[in-house]
Amino acid sequence: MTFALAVDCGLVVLVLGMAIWTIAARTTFPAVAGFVAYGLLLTLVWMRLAAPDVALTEAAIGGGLTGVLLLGATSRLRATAQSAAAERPSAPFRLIVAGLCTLISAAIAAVVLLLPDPAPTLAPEAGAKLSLTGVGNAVTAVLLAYRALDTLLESAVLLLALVGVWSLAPDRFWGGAPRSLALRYRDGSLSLLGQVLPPIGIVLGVYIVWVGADAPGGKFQGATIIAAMWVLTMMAGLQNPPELGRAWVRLILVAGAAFFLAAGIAGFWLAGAFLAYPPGFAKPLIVAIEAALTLSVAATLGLLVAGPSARPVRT
Amino acid sequence: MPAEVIAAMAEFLLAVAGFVLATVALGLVRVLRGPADADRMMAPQLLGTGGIAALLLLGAATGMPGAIDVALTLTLLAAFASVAFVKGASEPADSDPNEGGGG
Amino acid sequence: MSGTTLFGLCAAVLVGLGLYGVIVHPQVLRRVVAFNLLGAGAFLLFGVVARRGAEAGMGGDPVPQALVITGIVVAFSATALAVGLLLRLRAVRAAEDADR
Amino acid sequence: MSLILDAFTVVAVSLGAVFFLAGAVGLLRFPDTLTRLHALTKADNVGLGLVVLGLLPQAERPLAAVKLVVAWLLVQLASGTVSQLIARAARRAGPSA
Repeated sequence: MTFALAVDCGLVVLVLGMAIWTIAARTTFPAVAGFVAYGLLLTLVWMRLAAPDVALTEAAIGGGLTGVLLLGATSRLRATAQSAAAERPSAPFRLIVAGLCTLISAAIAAVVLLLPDPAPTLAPEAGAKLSLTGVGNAVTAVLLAYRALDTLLESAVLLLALVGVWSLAPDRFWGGAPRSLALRYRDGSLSLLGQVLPPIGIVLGVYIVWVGADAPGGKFQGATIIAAMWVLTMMAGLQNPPELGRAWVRLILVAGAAFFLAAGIAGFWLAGAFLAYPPGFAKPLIVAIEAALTLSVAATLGLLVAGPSARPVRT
Repeated sequence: MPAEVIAAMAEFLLAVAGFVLATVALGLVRVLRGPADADRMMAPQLLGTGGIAALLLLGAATGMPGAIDVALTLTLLAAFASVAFVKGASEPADSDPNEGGGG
Repeated sequence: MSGTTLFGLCAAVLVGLGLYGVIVHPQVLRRVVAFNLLGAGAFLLFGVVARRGAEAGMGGDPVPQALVITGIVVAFSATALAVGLLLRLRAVRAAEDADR
Repeated sequence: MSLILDAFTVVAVSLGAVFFLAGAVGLLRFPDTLTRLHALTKADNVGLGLVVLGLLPQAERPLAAVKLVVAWLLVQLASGTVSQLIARAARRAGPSA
């Protein structure tokens, strides 16, 4: 396995190099470029850690969506970037901070080296009950059966974050559309990409959600791909962000969490506990909840990128 | 197929994956240094091709499930990020009506 | 040394680097980027713990992996909120400067 | 038979790696943005194509082989259009870039 270790070493060097670049770059745009590369590289690291589900999430969110969000902010904050550069903290202060951060890294590294052997694991427990859920992918089973409450709360957190972003709009714009994401100038190749890529991307997103029950994949990963394709059409200028006050927008956003909650409450009667699935129906219920959540999560992620309302409601 | 042939093939694919990764590293260093923003826009594209080549090779070498699905996702999101790079770099600082001028 | 341990040490360095960026950078957006860097390092630690718990025919312990997936999504929504706040703060400041 | 297929894999994947190397060298050596973009797209796409071609015989199921080809086609589409975008952005930024 010497070649494998060499590949791992190379990956670690690359990831660390990108991280140092991201922290040390003088201006913001190269730093964010480094961060996107860092996210895409971490996908490979997650594959080496035998965690394809996480690799999918990292590829979709870590590199893609977060990068786009940060890039948008970068271009809008260019004017303030120069004036703030003067307030750099003094060299002694930076030195002290560097020393403390090194200590923290060293402490974590020591913990990594002293991790107990054999490692404690819940894998056998997760695997033992897998047949009861009807789902083949243990990570999906954890997310939607064993720890379904966490996932329900997570979809609520996403909505809360969106409400937080929306509440940053000035009062007179409430319920209006976010600022346009489109490129300022017409570009034929971008229009082409915006028309050809989303159909393929949506098929891939739905496929990732669908195979998530038995293979690496799942709703968050699939939903992120769908959200990215939606944002791509908006960046290509093929459509504008919707008005946030529209009833259908609100309905799509809450549909997933509401359906999840309803299925959970129905569990009181049908299976005797909150979020318990009746025997034999676990798989169809999980698939149905995933479908509803996918739509809501995709809409929420896309609108998080689009940001708060920036113009009054059209009447 | 005899076991040692399979093992040798896995080693070979791993070695090529490492090699491709090294070329990606070289390219990344060059691309991120600029000087123009347009150079930096190539970073996600570089990882979109080199990264998925390494990923596919790793997947074939170690028989990881889902490697191809991850590669497909990486391709789509790398293209998406590239578009955002072009948009982010080619726009002047803000001119939003409700945000009166630069800070 | 195994590759998993190597990634664990890498995660430790990433946490330190991210923390340094969060404290030292004068620009708020760069701090948000550094915070995401830190977060990715913390997630990687989970990944190492999960990989070490590989058993029962699985490549890793699925529980920490599921936690990390949740974490990545929540980190994204927090970043979106931070970026929104940052842009709003700048708009308010610009309006104040124009009034003066 | 499998030996011939394996030999095919080794040859194609190695050739692909050579193209990746050529791409990296081009990125390092070429003088301006547009020529660097040329190096990136040409070499990498042929490189990835050869790697995919070489991995086809190793695919366990037909669906995996189809997905491999789809991945390559997707890269072709994305990198073709994205390179156009980048090249135009570079030209808008000015001839010196």
